[in-house]
Amino acid sequence: MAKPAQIEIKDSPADIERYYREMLEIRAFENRCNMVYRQGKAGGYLHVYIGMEATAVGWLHAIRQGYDYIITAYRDHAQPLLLGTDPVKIMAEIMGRKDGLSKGKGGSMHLYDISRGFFGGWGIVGGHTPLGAGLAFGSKYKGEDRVTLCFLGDGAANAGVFFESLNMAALWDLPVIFIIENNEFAMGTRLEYHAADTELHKRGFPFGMKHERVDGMDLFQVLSDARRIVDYVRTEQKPVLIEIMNYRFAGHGAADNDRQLYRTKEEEEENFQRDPIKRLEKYLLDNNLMTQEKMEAIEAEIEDWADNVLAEADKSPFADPSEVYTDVYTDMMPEVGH
Amino acid sequence: MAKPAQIEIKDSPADIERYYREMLEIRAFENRCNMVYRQGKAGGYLHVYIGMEATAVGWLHAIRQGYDYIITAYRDHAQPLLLGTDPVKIMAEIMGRKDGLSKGKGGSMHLYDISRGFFGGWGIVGGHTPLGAGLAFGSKYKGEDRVTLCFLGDGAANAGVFFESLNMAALWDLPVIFIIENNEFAMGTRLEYHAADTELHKRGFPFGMKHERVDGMDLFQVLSDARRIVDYVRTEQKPVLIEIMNYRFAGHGAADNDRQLYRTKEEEEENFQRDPIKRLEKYLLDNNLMTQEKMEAIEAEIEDWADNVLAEADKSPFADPSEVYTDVYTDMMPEVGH
Amino acid sequence: MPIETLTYREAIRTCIIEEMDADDNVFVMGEDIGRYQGTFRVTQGLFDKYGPRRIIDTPIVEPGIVGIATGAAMTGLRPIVEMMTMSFSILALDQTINHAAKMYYMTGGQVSVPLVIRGPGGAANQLSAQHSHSMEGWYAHVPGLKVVAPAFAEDAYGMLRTAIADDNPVIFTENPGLYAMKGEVRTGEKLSIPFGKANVVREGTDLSLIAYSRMVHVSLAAAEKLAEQGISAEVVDVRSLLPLDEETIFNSVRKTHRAVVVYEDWKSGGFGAEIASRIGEHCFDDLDAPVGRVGGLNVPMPYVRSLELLCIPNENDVIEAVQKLK
Amino acid sequence: MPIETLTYREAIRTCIIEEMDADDNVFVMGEDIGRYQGTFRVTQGLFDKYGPRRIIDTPIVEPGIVGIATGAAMTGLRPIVEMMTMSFSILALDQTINHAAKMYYMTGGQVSVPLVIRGPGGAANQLSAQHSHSMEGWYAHVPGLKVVAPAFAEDAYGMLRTAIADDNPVIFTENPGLYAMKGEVRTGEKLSIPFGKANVVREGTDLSLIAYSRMVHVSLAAAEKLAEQGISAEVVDVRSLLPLDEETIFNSVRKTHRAVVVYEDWKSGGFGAEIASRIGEHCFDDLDAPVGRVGGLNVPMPYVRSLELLCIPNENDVIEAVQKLK
Ligand SMILES: Cc1ncc(C[n+]2csc(CCOP(=O)(O)OP(=O)(O)O)c2C)c(N)n1
Ligand SMILES: Cc1ncc(C[n+]2csc(CCOP(=O)(O)OP(=O)(O)O)c2C)c(N)n1
Ligand SMILES: [Mg+2]
Ligand SMILES: [Mg+2]
Repeated sequence: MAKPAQIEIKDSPADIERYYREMLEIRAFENRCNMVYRQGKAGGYLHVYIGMEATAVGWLHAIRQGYDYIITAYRDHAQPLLLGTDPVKIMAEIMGRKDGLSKGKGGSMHLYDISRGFFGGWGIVGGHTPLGAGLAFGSKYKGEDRVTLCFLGDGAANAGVFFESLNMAALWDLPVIFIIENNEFAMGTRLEYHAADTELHKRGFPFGMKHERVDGMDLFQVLSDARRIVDYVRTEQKPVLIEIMNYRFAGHGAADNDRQLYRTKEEEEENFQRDPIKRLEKYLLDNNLMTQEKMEAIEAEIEDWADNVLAEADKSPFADPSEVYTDVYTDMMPEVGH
Repeated sequence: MAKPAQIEIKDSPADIERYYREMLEIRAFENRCNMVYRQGKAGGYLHVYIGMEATAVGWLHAIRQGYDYIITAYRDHAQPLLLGTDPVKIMAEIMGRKDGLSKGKGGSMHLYDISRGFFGGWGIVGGHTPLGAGLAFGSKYKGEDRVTLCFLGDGAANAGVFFESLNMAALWDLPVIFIIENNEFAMGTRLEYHAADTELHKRGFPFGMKHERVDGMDLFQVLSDARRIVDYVRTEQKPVLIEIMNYRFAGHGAADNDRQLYRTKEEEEENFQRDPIKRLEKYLLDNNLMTQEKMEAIEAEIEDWADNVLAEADKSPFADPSEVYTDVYTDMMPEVGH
Repeated sequence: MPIETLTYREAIRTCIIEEMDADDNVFVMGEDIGRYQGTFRVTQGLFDKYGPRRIIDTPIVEPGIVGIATGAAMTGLRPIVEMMTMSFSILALDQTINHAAKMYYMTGGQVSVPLVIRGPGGAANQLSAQHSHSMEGWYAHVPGLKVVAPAFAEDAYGMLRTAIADDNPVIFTENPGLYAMKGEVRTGEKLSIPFGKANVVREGTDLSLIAYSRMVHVSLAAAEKLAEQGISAEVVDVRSLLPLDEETIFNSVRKTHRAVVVYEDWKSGGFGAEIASRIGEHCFDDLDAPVGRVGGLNVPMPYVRSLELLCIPNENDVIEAVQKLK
Repeated sequence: MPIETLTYREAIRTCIIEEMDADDNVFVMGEDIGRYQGTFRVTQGLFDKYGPRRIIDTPIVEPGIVGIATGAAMTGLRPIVEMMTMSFSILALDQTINHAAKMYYMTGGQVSVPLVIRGPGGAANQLSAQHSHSMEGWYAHVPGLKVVAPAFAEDAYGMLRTAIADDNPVIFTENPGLYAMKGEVRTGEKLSIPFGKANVVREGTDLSLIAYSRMVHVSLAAAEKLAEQGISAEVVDVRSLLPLDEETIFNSVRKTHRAVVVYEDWKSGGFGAEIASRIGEHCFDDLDAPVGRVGGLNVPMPYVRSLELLCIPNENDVIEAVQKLK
């Protein structure tokens, strides 16, 4: 992995401020999610992106937003936030409300904003990876030059259907980037207990696919890698497999309160030092791009924003009971009744 | 792939004659299978091993027969023949008879001789590969030093569950050898239309698994590679992935009469030159190990043997109708009746 | 409308060609469907006609195929996936059900999946236990899917068009025993036969045989023989399992007061149980006898023909069930 | 026999421990069952007790897990596979059905598969469409499998022992809503409860509620409320779907003349249809009303609790169905 120092940063101070704000927004939003979960205002399984913010921010600034396609698993709040989806609709979905993206039918794991090219939001580990290849198949078939980003976890990188997808993507030169977010854990199972070789990017090798392990904690590094790779895929119309190294700061999901079952506090503390937000803040300070005061002001502003998003979402009513039967089919009702 | 000339041959003339006879037996047996299929005495799907004989003969002489485990797909006549299973029972199964290995319930694709460590005989492409890992898991769990050979096709090497099996085998150091029989075709689909990279052995790489492409047409080369690999796996208790190069001389199955849809006669003729039996015959002659007359006598003898096997099998009656309900469970009947 | 005599397989092929000609978004993918012309030759000639962009030979990866087709459908394409046999579609159930079928609901109606999965279901001829599955009953259990099983060439032709036009995932079950059957097909004007309409294919007064796919022909043969015994059997071709045309079925039973449901799938837990149980519930007062069922024997399909034939319902099994009705 | 009060989850765990202590061939594999102690904590403490040889944390590969366990079972081991939720077992259907379930038949009785697949089926609490599947109806359709769904701690304890001792593959369905339920369990003497025996868990005279797994408790609650209305409902706990104890069910219906089958799975095509249709066939003359069914709504499970609760049958749904019986 290249050292951040070697990266030439071309982004304007305004852009960098934007990225910084976005990372803070994700974190603030996710903290609200954990909170509403604890309050019983969200249920089921809910997985936050804390600690992994640079990954989504970097990659989503490397693509043509709204044109390119994105798909991921259930750890899916950050992507629509970055794409400009109304955060109130995201939060409302997580809280199961009528104004949620899916009218409360999907929940935290199943967010979608098709209008912005965000295709979810999937709960079967690895199951969405052929869909990612299929999105790329679709755009290529139509002669478009879209790129598809397909995020998946390190645990998902063992799923059979993922390898089937890699083979087809390479066989048919599909413009898709599979991005393994290696946060070192699949739920409570550490990387080395689930993967025979922990360098997951190698999984591209048997298919003649370009594959790299990259850093996911330094925003500028992510941006630089992502732009290079997206450019390659758009131009060459070939798939790439990326393994991006980060760390899951939180438990697996909001219900996972037993992190010490599978990792020590010391290990966590060590990894918390890699925090991509702290790292960016240090950069901003070191390079006199932002003062401590400005940062604090922005942070406060974003905390307000997040509170506001939550308050707005909380105003939305629950779905109407009649909604239970809609959206099963586009054109008919299912069999009704118990 | 090493050149045959480099191989030091330690097998005695008697052993070599045995291998030669076995290869002829497989071919003669398979020719009878194609014949009974054409005569309507066998049905369904039936896949012969013609052209691939050196692969099974070489590998099955590298293991401890009766102790080590073997599993394969539906191209499964050769393995039990080599293990000493009564050939009449094999042919009877293929003809759906009462005296068949599975009483006629399995047929050509589903041969088993558990008493000799032969675990089938499976029809779902790739589906038996985790069973192969599981056999190795079983022997290792019990502290035995058995080796499991798990044969699969080039087409099967794309199946998701195969990659899942590779990962688990490597993760848990299971003593299994996955042997991809690369005969260049998956039914009517040529290797390069189904595999993004046609060097299939590379699929072991992402799991840190020893992997090699080896020749499958020169018997001595096969024996030498197989012994080396089996020894490694038994000693090191680690899995290996082998890709063995051969060619499917016949159609995919006995019903495939349209080989020209996917390959030319010229290509076939060229590959028929690689015939492992012809190659061994040349070796025997060149090294004065056998005369032309002796070879012809053996061949005639084996043709008789095969005719006899077929005639004996043909004497066996079809399964009794009452058998339809037996063997569904070890200890009860299923719901009876239409 | 011109009427052509086509085999069932030709009827399907004709519809595919017409739809591919009409809409570039329609394409076919599957194993050995292109260069090899399809295991059951349904796609014969299509590769030469359309080339590898639209007739796509895939690796043998059913989960991946259905998944990639589903992803393509999310972008507005209209894939037709051929399953070499429906037996193999068991590998793709997660993709089909958890992804394709549930997507419209989980997205709150944001994106639907205009996907057709078609291929032969049920037993052919000695293909043994792993290749003789009837899958349609499982699919018909799943909200979000539509499931059809035409028994005649024209229905195959007209219902496949409906399937391709449908914005929801459709399971289109054929049967190896139907492909060579000929029938008159009104081609030329893009006949499209709606889902959810059963068909009374033989009128009768004494009892109703309710069947789909190849079992319609078995039921018709049974009805023929029953007629010789002076028993007048009506045969209802269900055609579409989901949506199910209850009214046509119930009307028939209300007329005849007796019903036998005929299906090839394993009897216990097959979709015939659903049909029988709906008849039992809604026609309770009309029934003069318990609703009979004829299904496949509850055993893995044996290889040898003599045992296999025991497992697959035939007209004598149907007649026996009819005779058991009080 | 000592009687202990155990939760359903403890009952399962106790049986696993006793069987692992008795037979080294018994082991457990699954996702996060070891170091993480199991998502539903059924396997809590086992990793510390037995270590990684016998309590095996796996990658998230359901097809591979069932396949490797099946292979291990072919060598004589007796694996218990935990499915984190039965929903995920849909990925492993090919392995479970085409390999484990059909093996004994295809080998002509040469090798059987003493495999237990256990885990929670059905909905928990807002897990949405992909995580709330009831799979037992599909499994109960498959010859070669045995399928059980105990509703009480003691049944779980005694039937799991039977499952582990069984030489055939057994699907052992639990339910997230049952784990914390307590019950008296006769431990200590290796109680083993045979399959294929339903249980009348409440006697009644006016109608029979036929249910399994958590729906037994819903039916009991409904029976309680019905009693207040002067209606005496008998509740039959099916316990074992395959084999199915028809006699206990039919005897109850012959006594009460009315039946409602209650199950959580999607109503249409669920195993309740099979039960209802068998009652309809065999108790035709005894029935005073059509056999009712109460099943889950035919929709992918929605996330929001208010809609989710609409989908899962509750006692009022049962009461409504009872009141609809003439
Ligand atoms: C097929 C399947 N099996 C099991 C689960 C349960 N599960 C949900 S997330 C998860 C861990 C996945 O880890 P990883 O892929 O690394 O993603 P991360 O949560 O770290 O983002 C598991 C086991 C599931 N959702 N789907
Ligand atoms: C899951 C599945 N899909 C499709 C098939 C149909 N089929 C049987 S063999 C075969 C080709 C397999 O080729 P390969 O693995 O190379 O083995 P070979 O026949 O060459 O030995 C196909 C597609 C099947 N049996 N199982
Ligand atoms: Mg992870
Ligand atoms: Mg091959």
